[in-house]
Parts: sequence; C-alpha cells; structure tokens
Amino acid sequence: MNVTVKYFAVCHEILDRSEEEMQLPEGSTVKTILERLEEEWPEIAEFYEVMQMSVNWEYATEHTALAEGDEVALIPPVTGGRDV
Amino acid sequence: MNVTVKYFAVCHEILDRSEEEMQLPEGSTVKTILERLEEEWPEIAEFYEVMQMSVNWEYATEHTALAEGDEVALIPPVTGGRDV
Amino acid sequence: MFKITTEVITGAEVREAVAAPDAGAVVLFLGTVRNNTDGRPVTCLEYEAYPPMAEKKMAEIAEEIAQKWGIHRIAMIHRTGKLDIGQVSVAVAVASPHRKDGFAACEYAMNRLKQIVPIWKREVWADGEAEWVKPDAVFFDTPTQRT
Amino acid sequence: MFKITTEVITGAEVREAVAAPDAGAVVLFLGTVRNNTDGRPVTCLEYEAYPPMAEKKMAEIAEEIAQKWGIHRIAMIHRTGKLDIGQVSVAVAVASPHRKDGFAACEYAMNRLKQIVPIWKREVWADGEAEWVKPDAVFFDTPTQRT
Repeated sequence: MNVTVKYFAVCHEILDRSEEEMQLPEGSTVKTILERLEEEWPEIAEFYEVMQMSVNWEYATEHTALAEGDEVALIPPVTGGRDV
Repeated sequence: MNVTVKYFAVCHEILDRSEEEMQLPEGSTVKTILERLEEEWPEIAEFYEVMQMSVNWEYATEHTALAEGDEVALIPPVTGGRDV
Repeated sequence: MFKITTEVITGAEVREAVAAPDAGAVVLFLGTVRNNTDGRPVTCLEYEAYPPMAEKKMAEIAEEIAQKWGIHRIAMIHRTGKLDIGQVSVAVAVASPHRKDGFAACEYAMNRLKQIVPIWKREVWADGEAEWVKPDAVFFDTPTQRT
Repeated sequence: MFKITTEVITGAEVREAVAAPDAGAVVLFLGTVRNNTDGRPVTCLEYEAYPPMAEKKMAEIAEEIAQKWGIHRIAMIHRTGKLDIGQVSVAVAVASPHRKDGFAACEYAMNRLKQIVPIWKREVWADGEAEWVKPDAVFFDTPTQRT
C-alpha cells in the first residue's frame, strides 16, 4: 500500500524533506514507518519518545494500522508549555 | 461654606437635577447634606442604605467632614453585580 | 489609558494603549449590549458616569493589578450615552509577558470595575419601559424617558 | 472560524466571527511576538503548522468548550511564516452571555491550543542562531536558516 508521510519543524530539518510517499507491505502500522526512518537516520530514534504521530489528522500510536492512501505525520512537540 | 453636590442616575431622576450648590454651616459632614435632601424628598431616605457618597472623587461616609469647595456626590449602586 | 467616552469603542484603542515589545500576551475584554436581560427584550441601553471619579477609580484598579501581578500595561474605557444592541460599552486590555496572569488580571479588572467605578446602566425595554439597574435587582422603575 | 493563515492577524477577524446580539461578553486573546525569551533577544519568530490537522484540532477544542460551558461562539486563528516583534501569532475570541465563563473558556482554549494543535515555533535569535521550541526546553538546535 502507498501512504503519504509528512515531516514538520525539526523532523523536516533532520530528514531534509517535508513529505514523501512510502510503499509499505500489507499489515503495516505506524511503527513500520518509524523503523524505516530509523534505518536512514538512526539518531531520530532518540526523538521518538517526545514525538507524536498522526494518521489522517488524528493522533495515533505506533500500533495504529495503516491503509492505502493514509496520510501519516510525525508531530514534534508543539509550541505549548512555553507560555506566550 | 459652599459645596457642589452631584446626583447621578436614579438620584438625578428623583431630584430632577444633576447638581447644585449648597451653602452649609461650618462643621458640616456628608450627613448634613443627606438630611437636607431628606427634608425635600423624604422617600430618598430608603435608598440611603444602598447608596454610597463621595467627596472629591473618593468614597466617603456620612461622617466625612466637608470643607469649602468640596465636590460631593450621591452614588447609587453601580451597574455591577449584573454580569455583563 | 483610563477613560470615559461618548465615542464608539472598537477595542483597538485599548489594545494599542497596552502594546509593548516585551508583552507576549494581550487579553482584551469587550462588554457589548445584549438584546435581552434574563429573557426580556432590550431595545437599547443608556450609560451614565461620573467621569473624573470613574477615571480615578480605574487608575486605582490598575494600581491594584500592578501590586498583585506586577502588570503595568492596562487600559480601560467605558462609553456613556445611548448604546444600541451589539455596541461596545466597556473595553479592558491587559498586556503581560505571560498569558495566565493576563487572563487573571483582566478578569479582576472587570470585576473591580463593576464594583467601584461609578457608572450606571439604564435598560430601555422593548415595551417602552426603562429602569436603572442595580446589583441583582432593578433599583428603581420609571416609565418616563430621560432626555 | 478555525483557521491557519499566512496573513496578518488583527483580532478583528475573530471578534467579528463570534459577534452575536445575545452575547454580552467577548473575551479576546492575542499572542504577540516578544522581543526576548527568558531575557535572550529575539529577532523574529517563524511558525509552521500542519493546517488541516490544526484546524481539526481547533474545532475539537471548540467542541470541548461547548460541552463544558455551553458556549458555542468561539473563533481561533494562528498565523504561520516569519513574524516580526509585536505581530500577532494567534488570536482566540469567545463570546458568551456572561463574562466569567468567557474568561474561563478563552483561557482553556489557549491552553488546549498549546497542547494539541500541531503548530511549531522557531526562535531566531539576535545573534543569528535559530531553534525550534519544545515544551520547557529547546528541542533541537540548528544555526542554519531554513528557507
């Protein structure tokens, strides 16, 4: 199946691209994408614990199953916390 | 001594004037004014308990002493309480 | 800026008065004329103020806020005269480095304004009656229209 | 109105979006770009968003507010791109019959917006460095300027 993966802010910088198409085997989950990214850029793994993922504009976990045409995004920590 | 007395809102309506000059004996207090108004319009006394007075733009009591040129005002309940 | 005015209030005047490069949060409150009070249709409101005392009391509220929160950028304006439905009667703006304090200070300013600033509201009902409003009750009824 | 925009935000757009004849209280929050963060001079900020998800999450926050306070008039807008000192990055307006609920709901909206709406801030320091901000710490440093 084909999914679109989007990268924002620091992820955009680390990976040097804002989005890409990925072809994944049937039965893939968000974790499949994370593992693939880790192969390319091992240090990204250390950011996974503070990062969130979304599937089709909704927060997801690494166990969330993917389907053809899904839009997945890596969501670095949002600007919150820091008070305006 | 001469003082200016101002009437707002419901007091303005009751007394049918927005302000007046009053000539008062030395040693007068805010109470002197209240008593004089009560002579003219006895029913105003029933509003005294919910009304405040000011002397020279500061909240005062009926015991506040007056001096030549003071500006006294009867302050009916302000719009508060009623939430906007 | 602490002001009683007969001019239209937009909110921009108080916001501009508090703008500062080190203040990341601006909380603005606008009180507008509602078309009803407790369900009874209102045609318009009339506000009367004791301007010099009102402005002095507004400045005192700002001083209280400076003491409580260390916030020094606050502006308050209240309109008097006849106001139509939807028009702004009062605007308060607070600029602060952090938003939590800004919200608290702006709400405090409005609460205090309602308590100590000599401004009176007269409701003109759709049925032609009109009355001065007092806390939690109508202070006095009069069917006659003041001029 | 729940919107991510690259246009200048004035606050008027959110205020107009919530105006209603039965809402006597409008609470408006404006977040503006500060000239410093914890004392370190800032030249400008850059905001990036994931617009469709951000707008969806804003609408969810409005739904939470409707549940909690019965308030249905709320608008949120966040700007993206490069913003100069003093410019508005975010505006939230809440109109309600009573001001207490309006203040609570507007503050809640801002807190939730900071928690769940995917928007990122990059601080460009006066010394030429720039960094993406994360909660309570700088997430990642990079001296290079993104284009």
